[in-house]
Amino acid sequence: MEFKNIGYALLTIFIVLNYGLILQGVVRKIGARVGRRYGIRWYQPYIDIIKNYAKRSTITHGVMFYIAPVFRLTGGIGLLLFMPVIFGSDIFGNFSFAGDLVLVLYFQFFGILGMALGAAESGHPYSAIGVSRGLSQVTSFELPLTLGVIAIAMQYQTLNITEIVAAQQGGFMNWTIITNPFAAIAMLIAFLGAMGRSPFDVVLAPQEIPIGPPTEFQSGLLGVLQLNRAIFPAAKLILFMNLLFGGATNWAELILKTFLIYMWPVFVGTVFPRFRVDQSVRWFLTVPLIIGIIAIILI
Amino acid sequence: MKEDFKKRTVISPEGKPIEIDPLKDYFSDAKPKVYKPAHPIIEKFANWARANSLWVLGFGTGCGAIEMRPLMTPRFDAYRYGIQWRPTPRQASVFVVSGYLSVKTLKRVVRTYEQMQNPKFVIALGSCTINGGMYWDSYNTINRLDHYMPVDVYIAGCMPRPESLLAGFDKLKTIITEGRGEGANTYAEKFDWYKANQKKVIKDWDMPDYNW
Amino acid sequence: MVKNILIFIVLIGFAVLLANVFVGFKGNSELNTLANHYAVSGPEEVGSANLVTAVVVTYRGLDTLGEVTILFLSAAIVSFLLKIETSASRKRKLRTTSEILDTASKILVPVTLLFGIYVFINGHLSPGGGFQGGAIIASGLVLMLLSQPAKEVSHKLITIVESISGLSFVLIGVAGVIFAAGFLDNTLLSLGKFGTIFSAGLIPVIYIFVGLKVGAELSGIIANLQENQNEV
Amino acid sequence: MEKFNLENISLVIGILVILIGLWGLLTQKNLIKIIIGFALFDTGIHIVMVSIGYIKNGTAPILDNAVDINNAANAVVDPVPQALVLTAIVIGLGITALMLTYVLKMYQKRKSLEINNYNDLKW
Amino acid sequence: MVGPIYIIAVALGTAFSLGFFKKANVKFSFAFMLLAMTFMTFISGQWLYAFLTQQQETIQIFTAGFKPPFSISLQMGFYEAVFLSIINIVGLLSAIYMYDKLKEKGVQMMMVFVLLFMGLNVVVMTRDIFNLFVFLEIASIATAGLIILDKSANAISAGFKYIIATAIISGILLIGIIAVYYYAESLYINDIINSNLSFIKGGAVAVFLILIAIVLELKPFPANGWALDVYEAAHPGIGTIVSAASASAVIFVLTKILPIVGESGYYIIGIIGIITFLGSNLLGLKQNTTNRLLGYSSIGQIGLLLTIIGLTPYLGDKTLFIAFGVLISHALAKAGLFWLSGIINSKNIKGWAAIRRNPHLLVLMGTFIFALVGFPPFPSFFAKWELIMQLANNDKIIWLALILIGSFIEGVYLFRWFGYAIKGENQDLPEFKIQWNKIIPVIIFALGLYAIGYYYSTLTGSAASLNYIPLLFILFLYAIDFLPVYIKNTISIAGIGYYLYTIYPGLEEFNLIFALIFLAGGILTLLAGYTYKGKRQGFYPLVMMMFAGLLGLIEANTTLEFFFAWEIMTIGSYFLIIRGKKSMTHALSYMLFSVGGAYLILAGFGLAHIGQSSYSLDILANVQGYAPIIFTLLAVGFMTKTASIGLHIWLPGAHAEAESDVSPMVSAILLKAGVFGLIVLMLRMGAQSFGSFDIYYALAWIGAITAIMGNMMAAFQEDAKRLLAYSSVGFLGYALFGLALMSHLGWLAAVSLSVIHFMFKTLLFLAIGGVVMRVKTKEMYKMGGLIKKMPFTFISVLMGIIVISGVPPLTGFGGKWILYNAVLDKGWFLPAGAIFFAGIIAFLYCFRLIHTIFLGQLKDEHREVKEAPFWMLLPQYIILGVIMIFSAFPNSLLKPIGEVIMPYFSDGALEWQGQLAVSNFGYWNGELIMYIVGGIFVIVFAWLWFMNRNAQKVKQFNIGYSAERPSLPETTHFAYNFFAPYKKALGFLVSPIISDFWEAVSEGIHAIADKIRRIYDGNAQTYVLHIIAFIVIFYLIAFGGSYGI
Repeated sequence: MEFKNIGYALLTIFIVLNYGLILQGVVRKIGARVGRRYGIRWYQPYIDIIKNYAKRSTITHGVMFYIAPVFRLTGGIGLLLFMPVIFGSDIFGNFSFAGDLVLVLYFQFFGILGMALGAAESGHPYSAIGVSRGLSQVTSFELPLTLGVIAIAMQYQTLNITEIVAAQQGGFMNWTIITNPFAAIAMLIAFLGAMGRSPFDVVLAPQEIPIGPPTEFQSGLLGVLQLNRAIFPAAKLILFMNLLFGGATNWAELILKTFLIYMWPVFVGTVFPRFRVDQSVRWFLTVPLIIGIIAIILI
Repeated sequence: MKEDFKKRTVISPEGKPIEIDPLKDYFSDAKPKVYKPAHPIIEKFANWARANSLWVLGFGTGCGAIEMRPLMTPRFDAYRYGIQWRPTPRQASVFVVSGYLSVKTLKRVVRTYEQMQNPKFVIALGSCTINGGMYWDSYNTINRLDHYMPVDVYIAGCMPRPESLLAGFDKLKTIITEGRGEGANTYAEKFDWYKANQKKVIKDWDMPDYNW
Repeated sequence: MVKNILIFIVLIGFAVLLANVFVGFKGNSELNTLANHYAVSGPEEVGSANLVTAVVVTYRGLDTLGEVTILFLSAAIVSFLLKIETSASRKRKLRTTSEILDTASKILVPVTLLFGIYVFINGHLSPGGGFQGGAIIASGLVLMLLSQPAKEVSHKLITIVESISGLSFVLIGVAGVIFAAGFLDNTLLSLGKFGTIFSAGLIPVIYIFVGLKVGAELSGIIANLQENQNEV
Repeated sequence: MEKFNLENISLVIGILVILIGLWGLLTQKNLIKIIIGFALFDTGIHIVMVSIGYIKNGTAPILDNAVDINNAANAVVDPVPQALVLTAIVIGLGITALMLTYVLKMYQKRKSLEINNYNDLKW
Repeated sequence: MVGPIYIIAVALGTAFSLGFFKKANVKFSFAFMLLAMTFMTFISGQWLYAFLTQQQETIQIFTAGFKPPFSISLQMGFYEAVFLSIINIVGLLSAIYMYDKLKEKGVQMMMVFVLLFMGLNVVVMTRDIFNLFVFLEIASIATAGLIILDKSANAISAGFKYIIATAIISGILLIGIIAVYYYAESLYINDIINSNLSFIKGGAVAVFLILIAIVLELKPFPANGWALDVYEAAHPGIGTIVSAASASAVIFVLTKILPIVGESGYYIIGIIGIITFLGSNLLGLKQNTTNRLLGYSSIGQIGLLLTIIGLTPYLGDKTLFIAFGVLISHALAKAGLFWLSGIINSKNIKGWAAIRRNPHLLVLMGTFIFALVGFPPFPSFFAKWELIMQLANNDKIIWLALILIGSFIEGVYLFRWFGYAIKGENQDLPEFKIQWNKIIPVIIFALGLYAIGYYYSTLTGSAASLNYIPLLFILFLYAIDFLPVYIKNTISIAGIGYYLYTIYPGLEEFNLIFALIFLAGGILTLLAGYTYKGKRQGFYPLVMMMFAGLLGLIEANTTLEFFFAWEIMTIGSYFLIIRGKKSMTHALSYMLFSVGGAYLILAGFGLAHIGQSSYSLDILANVQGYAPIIFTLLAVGFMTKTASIGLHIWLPGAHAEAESDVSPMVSAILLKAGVFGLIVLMLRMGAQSFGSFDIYYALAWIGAITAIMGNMMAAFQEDAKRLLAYSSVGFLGYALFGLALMSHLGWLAAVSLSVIHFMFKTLLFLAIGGVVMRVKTKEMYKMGGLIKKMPFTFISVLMGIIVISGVPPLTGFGGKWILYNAVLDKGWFLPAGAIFFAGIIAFLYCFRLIHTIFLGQLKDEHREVKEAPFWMLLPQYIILGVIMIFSAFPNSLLKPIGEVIMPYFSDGALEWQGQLAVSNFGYWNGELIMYIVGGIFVIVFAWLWFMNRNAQKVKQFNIGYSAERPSLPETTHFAYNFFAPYKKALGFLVSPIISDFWEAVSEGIHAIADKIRRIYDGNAQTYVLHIIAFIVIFYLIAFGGSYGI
């Protein structure tokens, strides 16, 4: 590892952060347009973040409350940095030499755990309820995801993401989604859960448990969480792109592909109403699980 | 006072009695602070952001609340102005008090207001918040909201239409952009006065002076 | 009823078993080697005209010691169990005896006792022996108690007779180990002339003690049982 | 008929007495009758023992005038079972005495001779 | 030397003379009697000594100066001397024990007492069958007399039943004798043997009658109702005599008689024995009456002895060793227990809780119970071991199984009883006082058990190398138990440390790894012991016993050493577990699973020994046949300790109820013994399958399901320690899975996970133990917000759960990563999916643990709670330091482990480039990850801190609560039933099917036992009927109607 890698990493973070924020705005805009509204401005997320940082006062419930956003953002950034973002690029390969797919899968939990701890520290019962729901849901969609990952790793005989991407080069017929459709479907369904959009958004459930885990977060703390909300989904999109859709050799391809992938949860979310936790848990452990098992059997 | 907030004695695991004064032990009783605006250039930029990102906490106790919902619909679509709804006072910056306030509700309104972070803005919706409206002589409602907390924008009417609401938000934006939205600081500066007013009407005062 | 049928079936099975035990029994036409030895060498070795006595007292003397012990045990247990704890305030309702019984017993009891003594003294010559004699003595006591139910039997006397005779038996046995060929060896005393009263070595001595002991033990048992009779 | 020898008849009688004794012991409910059953059982065994030792045309194993001392081996019955039976009888006597004593004591405690009244200890 | 005949003379003389003292001083009479008993003991002891040291020849004693068969003869040989010694010592000590009773009841009973022992002595010595009958009668009648010692109504009716039954039995014996006399023409046993009666028509049946009568004297099931009544009603001292002395004598008689019967006799005895053993122990299950329970156990033990005698043809020259080991353990232990029951004076076993008032009595009781069940270091252990080995060697698998089942059932009720004694809750406990004359015999027998046990271990060739140093250390700790805790703790730590230091150079490979886990772990957890004040009576010997066992496992080279250590460990851990609160039932189920598991191991070792001359553990590597069965038996046996699914139900309660510093010992350290066992097993036996069915695949699934179920159960617990306990269940599932993979990476994962699990589970249990110590509750929902009160503990727990959940950058991730790679290597994907599912479920309980205890709302009563004591924190932070090192430099942990595994599995080994590990599939650089994550974390944190340095600290109710505010922390802390929706969705998976299953099994067996024991209806006639029927049935079995009329 050389120090220039740090610089490259900062560059990646910067690009992905902006991309994530814009993506957020654009997607919400699209959602509004579908609902025949004009919708927010595409740069609204920027304003929101600035506004939150511009808050003058902050309260804190304790050390963990304070550290939670740090955990969360570290988790998001780490996830991003442990993946090769652009295939074949030294600059945007980031720290993917530190670990493989397993690291990436497990590093997702870093942020989740930290956030959960902070939310709990706030002492707000609704935060805790949100965490309970969130963790329950995470456990259930991880199973098809894991099965899909195993299937893919076996398909390519490696856990190295770069190599997985490399194996998919040369046209869309080499993409995993074509070559290993069951694994891909299982993972894509799990992806719905991972993105936390409707119908699997009971974790946040605005108004019911105000907004779940981050209920007590405000001002700068919320700003950090918002940064993560930009980076983390983008990172996940990149991961799925790398695993299922042949990765990206340049930023344009990356933006196009991830945008299209993002449409999948958006569409589903627009169409389906919310599941209760027990429903979603049961659902994840039936249909996607069976698909995942089929994927495994078909290896 | 609610039974739960009275002083009580519990026995610690070691068997020692512990005096609990819930109001002191469970609630912070720090006074609110006045926050100086930052350097004008930064402040100006910040105010622009604040004005364009109005996160609303709707306090729908009165009939006026019904007029807020249409703002989210395609017809009025308040989102395009950067207005969004937030379910928790911690994250909201605009407090919309809609309609008459009974004494009992006032207590909640004050508490909620105090839980919002500086800077924060208040929109009072409907005639009742201005002068009591049709409840002006009621034994149990307050007549003027701005005796109890600084109000940035009043929207008159009974009921005010969603359009008026939008106009009110627009007005608020202007106020913020011009740097006049210092209600939170005003509240802190004139804290004693506001508290005295509040305590005058709220007879069973059973909370700390400032609800963090 | 079902139980009785079950018992019946089991007993049938047991009968079959017993039948099979003796299925090989064909009767004896002559003595087996062991008995033959007793019959042939018994008179010389032991000097007792009564072969059964020879076997009982000498050849199988340890059995006899055991037998005496069993009676002793029974007597001890009976007396332990039936010990009257509160003798002072005890009331007994006893049947009165008839004149005939009373008179007859006065004559018969001494005769019976004497007969008993005769039987055990002559145990090596004629049918009978210590046990038989002892039993006869005890039956004399029964007769006496029948006629005089309220009579107190001296337990102390019984115990002393019992103990002394028992102890003597053991000592004689030990003497055999020390002075002769083994425990209860008969030849400690000379065998004497075959068929006379002072013959057969120790047998008459032992049988006297056995007789006394058995008599005492049985008397003790009887007395104990009788004393518990008609207790209020 | 070979089977109807004296010894065979007494053997069978002995066995029958054993069985009858057992039957009584097993079916009677009165404690005294049970003891009588046992006594029968015991007696049956004694009969069997004596029958076993019988020699055809033998006489009592006492070498008195009736038996020639030199021909004793051919004239007398087996003395061993007789000695054994003597011992067995005494033992039986001791046991019977004990049984009676126990029953007496049991009766004194509970005033009942019914065996079913003494089932306190079980399982 | 004094001739044996003087035994008779002295006894009789004494008995007859006692009559003189009737009215005299009773004390004098007693002294007289005691003198006689002493003399009898002296004679037998002197002969025994002569046989042992001077090569004394067996002698014959002729009575009346004639040689047998014409007269009665006695024999005095080595075995006679042994049995006489046992009988007379029991007699002497019984006399001392019953001093006050005998004194109170007067001289008659003293006579009876002496005569009883005279009878038993002659029974042993005599060689004449009729004489045998006479003296058996003496013994019976004397026993009948002693039964009524109390003159209570129950005793008398029991005595009556006893007389009737024995009279019938002796009548049958008499019929047999007379018939034998007819057929064999002699009463001398040697003559009878020579006449081969088995081949004579009728003779065989006659002999059978004798045999069955002798067997009936031993009270075989079910013809033994009378004996049970006696045990129940009679004075405990009588119970001792009947069960220890009389039974020994009759057993000896049986061995005398058996040659007459010939081969078929063994067969019948064996069948009767095993039926008795099983039946009697089964019925023992339902007993609550102390003496009756002891009675069932006595009969059961005699049944076992009968079985052993019956198996003589297969056991060969080992029979004696085995039978005597069982007999002496039974005699001493049963005598001791009967005597104890006389001291405690509680009819019901629940009343034995009173014994706790005197811990030394408890030690004695424990000694006897463990000796009965066959734990080391008692002779029964070695006997049972030898028995199983020989049976297996002769292919008597069914017998082996039945014996183990019977032993297990016996263990159930004995340990239930013991549990009541240690932990039973009973309000009105009987008072008791200890008299010197009652306690001394008990102590002598307990010491005797240890001494004979030691002697026995020297007789067992393969056990000669057993390491007794740790056991001596335990003894030493027991001796200094009166010292305060800090001294004992220091000594213990020093002891372990020193021992580790001495054995360290000799350790290698897995032994080294596990020695470090066991011993270093021991030191760490013992550090927490400094927290305790006062004496902590009995704690240290037990801890050391467990560690001694663990150590023994590591040092074991032979199967016997291994099993010995395994059992020692079980004893120690059992006591540690039962020390906890409300731990009675848990400790019992722990013990039962342990005993059951141990028997499986025993059976496995036994089968492995078929055709082997060596006892080395390496014989597992080349077993002759039965390989898959051996493997399964051993694996399941070890899995009872790793608490795999189905065998786990003992664990949660046991671990949760244990003391704060015991929980980590039993959870973090003890469970590894199972892993170690599995490693030892798998290394040697390699791949195993039933036909085409791969056992390892099944193991992998068991591991996976264990992991899922353990973790899910953990997520639904309300009790913090229970949660951790279930978490252990789950984690050991991973380890099992890893081992089952049988590949380099699989083992690397399993072993490293074991190490890691040891660390974080110690950490967590100590941390939670500290919390529980402070807040005095284990219910998590009653805590909350403790982070402010116990920040250091919080940090430990936080690190602990990060390790558990396997989140990078801490070392838990390493294990997960290796497991992934291992699975991909192996290709077992479905169980792998399950394993990873389990890993994710771990998040649920991890979060719950930290949230409900440390975060959320602080409770009123915990406002003044202090941080955990220093000595609790110290080991935690030591571990934390090690965890951080392993996290940053994973190769410091993984590389050595990998090298250990290398010789066995070399394919797919990791390749190390500095801290970068490369596998066939992927790579992982722990150090770099640590830096990257740390770097990002620090930067973000610094920035945030800069932004919000002036944040207002608020208190716990300052939350946005829909314009309201909370009023009580209890109602605001969301903790109870935390994962309610998850339970709603998947709760059906954790419905207690397994505990229901075991409960149903147990209840079913108890119900059967209850039904069967109704045959003992308390009626003497029924008992006689049983006897007759028993004879008839076994007659039919033995002869099958071959001689039908």
